[in-house]
Amino acid sequence: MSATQQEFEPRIVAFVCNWCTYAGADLAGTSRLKYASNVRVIRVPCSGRVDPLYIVKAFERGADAVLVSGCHPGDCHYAEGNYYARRRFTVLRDLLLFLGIEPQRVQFSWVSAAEGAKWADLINDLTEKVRAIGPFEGYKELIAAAAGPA
Amino acid sequence: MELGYYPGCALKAHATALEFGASTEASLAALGVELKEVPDWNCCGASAGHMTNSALTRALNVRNLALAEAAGMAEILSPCPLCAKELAIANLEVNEDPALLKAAEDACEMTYKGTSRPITLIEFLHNNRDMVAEHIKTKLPAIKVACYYGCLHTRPSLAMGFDNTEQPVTMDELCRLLGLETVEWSHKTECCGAGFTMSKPTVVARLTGRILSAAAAAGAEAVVVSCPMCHANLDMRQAEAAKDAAVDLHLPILYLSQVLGLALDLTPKTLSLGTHFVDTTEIVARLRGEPLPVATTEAAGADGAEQE
Amino acid sequence: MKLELSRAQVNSEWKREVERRLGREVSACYQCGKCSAGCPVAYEMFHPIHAMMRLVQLGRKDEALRSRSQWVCVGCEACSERCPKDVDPARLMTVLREMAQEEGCVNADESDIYDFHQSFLSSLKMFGRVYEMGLVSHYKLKSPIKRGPQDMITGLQMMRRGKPGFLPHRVQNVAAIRRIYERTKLQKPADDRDSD
Amino acid sequence: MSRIGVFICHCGENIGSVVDCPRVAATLAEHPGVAFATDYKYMCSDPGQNLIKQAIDDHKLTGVVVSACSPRMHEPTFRNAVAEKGLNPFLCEMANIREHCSWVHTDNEAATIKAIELVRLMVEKVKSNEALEPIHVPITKRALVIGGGIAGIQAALDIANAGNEVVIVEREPSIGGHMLQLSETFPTLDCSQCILTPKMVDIARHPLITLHTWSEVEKVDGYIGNFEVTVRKKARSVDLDKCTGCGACMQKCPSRKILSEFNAGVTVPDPENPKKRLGYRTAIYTPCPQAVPNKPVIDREHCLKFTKGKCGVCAKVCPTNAIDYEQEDELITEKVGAVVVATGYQVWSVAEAAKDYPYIGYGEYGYGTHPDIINGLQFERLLSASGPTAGRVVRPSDGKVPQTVVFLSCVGSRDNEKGFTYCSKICCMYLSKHAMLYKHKVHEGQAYNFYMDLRAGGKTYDEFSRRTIEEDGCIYLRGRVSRIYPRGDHLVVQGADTLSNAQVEVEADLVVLATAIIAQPDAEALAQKLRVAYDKDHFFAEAHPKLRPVESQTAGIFFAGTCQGPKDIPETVAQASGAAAKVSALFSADELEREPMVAHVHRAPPPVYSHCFGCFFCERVCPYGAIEREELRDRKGNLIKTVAKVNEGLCAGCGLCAASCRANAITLRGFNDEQLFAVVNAIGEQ
Repeated sequence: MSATQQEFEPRIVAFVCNWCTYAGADLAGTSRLKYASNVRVIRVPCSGRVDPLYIVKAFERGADAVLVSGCHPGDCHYAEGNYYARRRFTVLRDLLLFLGIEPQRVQFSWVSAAEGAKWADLINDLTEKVRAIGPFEGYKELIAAAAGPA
Repeated sequence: MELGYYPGCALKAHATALEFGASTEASLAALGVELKEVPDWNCCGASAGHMTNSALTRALNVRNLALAEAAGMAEILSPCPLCAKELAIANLEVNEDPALLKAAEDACEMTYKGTSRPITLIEFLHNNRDMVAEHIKTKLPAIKVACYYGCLHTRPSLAMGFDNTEQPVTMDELCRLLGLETVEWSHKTECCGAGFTMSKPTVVARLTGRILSAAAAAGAEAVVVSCPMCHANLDMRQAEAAKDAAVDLHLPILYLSQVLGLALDLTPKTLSLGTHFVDTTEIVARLRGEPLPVATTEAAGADGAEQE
Repeated sequence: MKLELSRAQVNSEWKREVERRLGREVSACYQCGKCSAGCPVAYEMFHPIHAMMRLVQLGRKDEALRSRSQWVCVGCEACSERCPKDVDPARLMTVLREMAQEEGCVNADESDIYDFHQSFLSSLKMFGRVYEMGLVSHYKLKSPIKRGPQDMITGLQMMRRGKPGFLPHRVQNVAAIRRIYERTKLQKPADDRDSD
Repeated sequence: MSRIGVFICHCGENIGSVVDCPRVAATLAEHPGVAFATDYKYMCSDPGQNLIKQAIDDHKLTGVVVSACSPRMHEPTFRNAVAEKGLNPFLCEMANIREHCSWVHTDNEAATIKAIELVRLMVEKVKSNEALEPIHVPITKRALVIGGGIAGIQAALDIANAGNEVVIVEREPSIGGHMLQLSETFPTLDCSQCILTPKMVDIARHPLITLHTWSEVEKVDGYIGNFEVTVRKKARSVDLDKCTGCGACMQKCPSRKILSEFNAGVTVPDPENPKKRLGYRTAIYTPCPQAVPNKPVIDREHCLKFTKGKCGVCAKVCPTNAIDYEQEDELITEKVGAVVVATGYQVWSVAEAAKDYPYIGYGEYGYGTHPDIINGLQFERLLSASGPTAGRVVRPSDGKVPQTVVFLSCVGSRDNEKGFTYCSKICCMYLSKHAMLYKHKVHEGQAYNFYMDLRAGGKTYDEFSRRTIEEDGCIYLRGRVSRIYPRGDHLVVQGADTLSNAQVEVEADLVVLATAIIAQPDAEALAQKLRVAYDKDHFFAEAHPKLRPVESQTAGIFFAGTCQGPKDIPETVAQASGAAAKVSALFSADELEREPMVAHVHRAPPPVYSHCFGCFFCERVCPYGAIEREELRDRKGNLIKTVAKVNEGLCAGCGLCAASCRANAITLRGFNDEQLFAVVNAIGEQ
């Protein structure tokens, strides 16, 4: 098991808001910070745009973890979007449990446009964390099924 | 009330600061505070330890803290701020860093949970100033004194965590509470040369010279201290200091515990006010509101003349 | 003075060791000199504190360890208290003092200070508490001609006042104290001067 | 069947050296729905763009994915490019394989695979992109300028001179700001008031400028082109129409011992009458004789009429009955199309306690309690002809002329422990000016300046500070000061000169602290009202540190001057003009084109009409009140149901509504469910 854990490269899907976290990730780039290549970023206008179903879908499609990241409280480009996002995900936790997805596979965080370093650390930490938890096997057969023409 | 007590070497009878020890114990007794000495305490290492081997110092002090903890003492009165500082720093370090705690525990063969805390005389009296106020028997006359804290009462602020680091006021407040008048002056927390009394007297003379002339310039008729080092340097080295600073100095150096004692009607003898280098007979007489005696003194550098 | 810098030196293992013991990166220091400005004994130093910090930044082990500065330091903590970058210069002094002893390069010009510390500690080691009479004699006997006459009068006057005491106070469990000494000895090269 | 074109950019070495671009192109060429895929060294260059245009023709592309740098960088570039070929710009998307890939990864294989997947995600998105038309909204050609300092004044004049209306809101009784308090200005030493007051008068006289002094912005609604601003006009207790500014009231006002904000709180003994001190103001006051408007306000905190209920002298002496004690605050609303924020700065105080911002203060400098330890602004007042001494340099304590003056740089600036990490930028220069002016006024005097680094970057700045040293003999000492304490009637300054490795002690008569330039204490609150970002020190954050220095992240809101960070006057004026130019450009069109990324509620022909069943949860979550109610009726006009409708003008496109709609009836254009699910689906493919 531990052997496979060594090779295991988690697939992490990140829904990030256009104004803070996406810009923060850009800053990490322009500052040439280095971090794990396991994350796939999906840009949305605001973390508040993220429908819980996207997250479930991501797991269904083989993600091992999902990250949702927006602006800091009070800094939301749309005033309060990130608050709604936050509330939504406190509710989502129960749903995840019900669906057999460990809640720690879903992380919510705040990264501002100025926090390139924080973004890099966030991705590294999350990657390590998920490596420790191991791959998400739950929906393997679903994935197999979906492997056909989707 | 009961209070853990770490006298430290300097205050133990027959040591340089015997006045400090005697007067502290006497006046606290008069305040109804029962001092419980930390069983079998050892020296804190003082400057020597601090200056040469921090691991040793840490272990020595953790031993004391552990002994106090075992004896159920949450607060340990350590009148000497040098001891207090060493205890406080050790406490801070081992509470922050488990590795350091482990090393110290192994070295002194004791375990320490980190529950006891050193407290200086100033801090203790200031925390209990209402109690002090109640016990005052005779308010002292409004004689101008300069409160000298020295470097260690407020530094390092992280460890001592008491009063304002740059502009301390607690000792002044206590002295005013006793009836004295305190002068605003510049050298409250300047260093006196501390541990260099023997090994680098020239430095001590230079630093104390500055401090004493500042106090004199501010119009102080005496300096109140709460530290054996400060006392040794300001009192014993006053002659050299005056020479170095090229000023005529004759400032009695009194311990806070001594002026407190006087306000509690304790006798100069109990407060061992007779063993200072700079003669104290006149200032003591004035403090007790007695007729001035004929200036009698054998102390070096002391020429009786009180006022400049 | 000319410093020939090398890559090896400015990134030396020694510099990292200093930083480890200091618990801070010395590059944080921007040499504002506020430490030296407030140092009560700066006038006694060839390298004031900020300069000592500078030597470490440049990895100048020898100059730093052999300097007098760390021994002249009174440990009043004013520098660290006011340091705008919290690089704790006072702590640096402690680190350099310990390293100097380990490496056996305590500056001989300040032997008075060093010997006094050592006499103090040996008295402590012997009794668990400091026996001032013993301490003073121990210190003076280390170089009787120079130190003997010092403070003769003061000494006499002290005795008249019953201080310092003639009889040592001792800790019951002196053995424990001795073992503390053994366990916290600075590991030092053979050529180092002994601590007692 | 969509025909997507994929274009992989090497960005020179930036991407090419880490990501195997040809391989990415080759792999994507095989991807279903991709009609053409290629790579090129610089896609953003002309040949690169032509490559894309050519491909659109040759391969009849229905969508384009450019995989290069961040869309925040070049999305507009490529969208315009495809638009030129008649392809709807919103059918072009970017995959970020530079900032998010090649620059942050070292393992070429992993980076290449990531790049392939990132591009694939965008391809899947573009497949379901829909052609969108930009939204057109009207523009109110009227600008609001918050703050009447030099930044606000410059911005207002530029905008007004371009022919558009301007509303200025200034919280003090007069415009002018800090610049009005300054004596001479570096590096040319022209008198600050002489160059500023004419501009202030222009403001007052300009037909297109409305001025609200003693007023503050209460609330900001709306969006670019269509803001609605609520302004609180604080009770002035003086009727501006009746008041002629004769000043009789100030002459007679009995409360004369109020520290003057204009004099930065500095007072000095009156040479005629040692018992009196100069520099105070009265309770009814104008900051200074050059005030605009030159009509007083009553400071109700100190006015006896309001504190004790008696007095009323000003009302008695006023020849035009302009005094009105009954006056109350008044809320007015102004419709504007753009906002320029020019709220300026404050100087930090080394005093011990402060609620508004966190700092410890400088105990070693006596917490600034000593009368002869003053800050830079106070020294300006002592130098200024309009100051309490009419320009004579004297000590606040005893009015004597200081023979030795010590200047300290970086008090609170560049001090992680007690102040702020940043450099206040102007101190080096103004201290060098102070030393020079002092020397010009006190020839026999000696100035010392403790500094850490002498920062004199700027046209003729270095020459200026050298003059202070070489011609006016100011002694510069490189080091911080550890302590200042009184000795006799002098101040002992204990510092260091790290250049000579020495401790230095100067016995000074006067000490001037260059305390940090800090953001206004209420900057955070204003930022919330305006929905603009601010940095850790509460200075407002520009949209891009290099390429969009005067714009905020919020469209239609611009910054000018020190509210965005410490600056000197030339920089402030330049930025103000820049902001004004942005506003004028915005106002040059009658309509505003906005990206059509807005929400949309489902509509369909009868019998469906709409999936929306009218729970109006969207209405609750929308931060912009963009959700309206629409009654759907059949042909006969019978009400079928009331459903949600989006006001595209107000909608900012956050998508909160879409994410919270229970019926999936509302969606966000450009980021609709279909697109995002397509992207998430693509995650699976390896």
